[in-house]
Amino acid sequence: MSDTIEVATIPITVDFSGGLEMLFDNQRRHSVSLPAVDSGGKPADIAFLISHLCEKLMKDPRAELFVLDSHIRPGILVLINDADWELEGEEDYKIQPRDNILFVSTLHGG
Amino acid sequence: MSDTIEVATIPITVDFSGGLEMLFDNQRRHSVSLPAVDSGGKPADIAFLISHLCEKLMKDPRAELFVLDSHIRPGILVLINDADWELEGEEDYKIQPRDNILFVSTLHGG
Amino acid sequence: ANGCSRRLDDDEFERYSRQMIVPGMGKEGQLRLINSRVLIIGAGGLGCPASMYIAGAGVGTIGIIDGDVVEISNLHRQIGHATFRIGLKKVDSLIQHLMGLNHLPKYIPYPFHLTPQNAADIISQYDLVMDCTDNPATRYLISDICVLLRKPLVSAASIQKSGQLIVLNCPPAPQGSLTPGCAPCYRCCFKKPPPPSSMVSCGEAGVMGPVVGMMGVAQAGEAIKILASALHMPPQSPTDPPERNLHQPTLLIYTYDLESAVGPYSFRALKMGGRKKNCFACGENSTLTLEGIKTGNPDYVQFCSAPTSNVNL
Amino acid sequence: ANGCSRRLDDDEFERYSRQMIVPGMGKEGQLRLINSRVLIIGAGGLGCPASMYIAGAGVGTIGIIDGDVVEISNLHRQIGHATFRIGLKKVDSLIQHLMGLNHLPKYIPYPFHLTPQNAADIISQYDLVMDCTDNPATRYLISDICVLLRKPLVSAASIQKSGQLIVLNCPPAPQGSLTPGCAPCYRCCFKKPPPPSSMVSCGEAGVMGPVVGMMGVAQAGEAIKILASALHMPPQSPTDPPERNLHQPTLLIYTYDLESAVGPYSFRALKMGGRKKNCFACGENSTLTLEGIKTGNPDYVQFCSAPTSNVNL
Ligand SMILES: [Zn+2]
Ligand SMILES: [Zn+2]
Repeated sequence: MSDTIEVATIPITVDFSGGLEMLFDNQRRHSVSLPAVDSGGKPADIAFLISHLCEKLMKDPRAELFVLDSHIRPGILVLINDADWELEGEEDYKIQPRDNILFVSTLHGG
Repeated sequence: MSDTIEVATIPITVDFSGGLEMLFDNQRRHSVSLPAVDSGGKPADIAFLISHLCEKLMKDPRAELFVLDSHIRPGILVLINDADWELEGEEDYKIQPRDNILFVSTLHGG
Repeated sequence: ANGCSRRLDDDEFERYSRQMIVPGMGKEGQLRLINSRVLIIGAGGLGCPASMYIAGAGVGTIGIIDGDVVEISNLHRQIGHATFRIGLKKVDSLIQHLMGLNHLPKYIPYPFHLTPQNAADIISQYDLVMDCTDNPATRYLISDICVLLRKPLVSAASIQKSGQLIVLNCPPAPQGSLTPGCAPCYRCCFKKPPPPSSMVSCGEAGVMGPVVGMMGVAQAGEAIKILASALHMPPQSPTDPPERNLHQPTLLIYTYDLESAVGPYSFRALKMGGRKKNCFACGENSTLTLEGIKTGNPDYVQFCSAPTSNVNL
Repeated sequence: ANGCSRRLDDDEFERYSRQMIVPGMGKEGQLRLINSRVLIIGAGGLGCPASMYIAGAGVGTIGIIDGDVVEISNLHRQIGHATFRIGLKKVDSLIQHLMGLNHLPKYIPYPFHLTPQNAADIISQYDLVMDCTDNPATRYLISDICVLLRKPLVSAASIQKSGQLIVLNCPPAPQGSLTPGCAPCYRCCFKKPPPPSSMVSCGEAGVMGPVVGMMGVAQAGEAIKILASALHMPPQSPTDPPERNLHQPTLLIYTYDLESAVGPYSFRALKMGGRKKNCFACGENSTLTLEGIKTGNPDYVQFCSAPTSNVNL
């Protein structure tokens, strides 16, 4: 039983926008099978997703453009199903199957 | 049993755009409970939806701006879940719960 | 147009530097723009902003066709004209503004309307056509000629608080070809015009400036990407990205609401079908020809004025 | 601004007729525009198209602030300038163009940059502010002043192939008020700036003209609807539409792809939260004041240059 739990994954889509796609193989949309629980057995939340993306999906060595001090870096918005993550519990939001998580860099040019 | 079938409805949203909303109380989005079958007992399709909208939802007497000869008038696109209805079987498409049907008038101004 | 036929001079380098450094654009994209010829049909609410960004980006040859003259009631939305140019032909007024913005492109004015008689001769001189017109008869004519001459077409329209945009016939395929993946023409997507009584022009029904402006700028954006990335050419290698949103193009609709801010329904992307087997213009058994069009077959005016009940939208 | 304070004259009637006949606009909306004062901060890639549609629509008083001069590398996207005006202050160059388009508005040039010292005096003269700037320090400054002076803010930004747009602080509520339904400020949505090393300007990173152009035109569209429909005023009656997308505004993001046509992901509407209880500027215990800002508290430059690891996006 514990075996099947450990391999269980949650299918989600992860999008990058506003330049962040450059860190992820220049691809704006990724289908991700996220382990349902983290190494400590806790259900997958956004914090876990972020570390998973850094370890498994990021192609660019400049991780500091995405995370700083193991949190998402200032100037990046996180959207859960197109709503600001502050409406959903931020890093503690529990990922649901078929969620869409969007990371978008805030822009300042004009 | 036939009683319950006759009152069964399909919940859908119907949107109007490009000026057509003027015919429907100036409202662009409507929640519609469509009877699951037409008066002849046939499952509800787009043709049935169109006659239902004309009878029940249209506030404007100018029905000819929406239907001509009991078909949708030329110059109106019908989109089923954001795809052209020609990709879905046109008038014969069987309405599914939570479908979004959009009627949009094609524009020519510039 | 071969993008590598010459070098950029210093003036061009400086003027276009801020778009050349955008990833995916580069010197190659810039040279493709410089070597391209774009025809803008209509110098009104769509054509003004569209032509400014086309000219600014450095498209090398820019034709503009419109028979109208500038009127004061144009100026709330037709931002390439000016009060002191009221009465001038719109093409001359607009080109005067564009020359000030960027004198490097070659501007070709056509101060008259597109007709079945002159359309093929004019359109044949260009690589890409932008439909910025205001009436369905001309829209069907433009599309038919673009099918026959195999020109990509960036089409937009706007009235009151609504706008629409679609890229058609790109990359162009031979008339009648039904190879899978052929892009549709205007008739594939909009088979029949609305009854004339349900149609109104921007002059009659009005239009908000930023609505038609958004669509005009978006048209320029689509044209620039097509030319800079050669999306109108057949894919050069199997490694080309398979999905360019062209074979089943997206119809973008913009709905502007005076009563609420931009929201989830302001922009909608609608998936259209591909080329239609039975399309009158590009389909399998099409009898449409350049000679026919020139001699009045089909009759565009009649096609767009088929009698119907007397309605008024 | 009271929309009914005077009549339209014949010139105005003719010039604005095509937008006055749009349903929901009317003479009342037009008079509200004529009686409105809009400040456009930045006369570059956003400010050029934004100001053209603001001027065309007939906003009565238009202030433009920018300290830069026109350069040749601006002209691919800054379509309100011209080659023969290179070296002029951007505000003078742009107002010259706008005067030609519509001489009826009063144009007020501020040929210098917005600073913590001058911001409140300038912004206090206007009904609505458009943030068309290019750096985060000024963006936070503008928002803070708009909170304190209770001005609605239409904010946009663009770089390379991306654009963003949001309407903030509309209708404005008193600083510290936490009545349900208060609209957020810029800091509520964008709490902290990115580390300076991850930021680049359009000059350094480049931008496609139609991308920044779309955002500028969209900004004008939002400003016009706010002023014409008085969306920045508290609802006048309980019958006012409850949902104006303002209390939890939409962040519109535009993604331009050089490799494919407009598609389902070109525009995305993101739902933001309302006013934040702990917001530094508009929240419950905010200590932000006009006097403080003028005397260097907060320090915007330092806030936007907090040291971080050495990165480069
Ligand atoms: Zn066709
Ligand atoms: Zn705030």
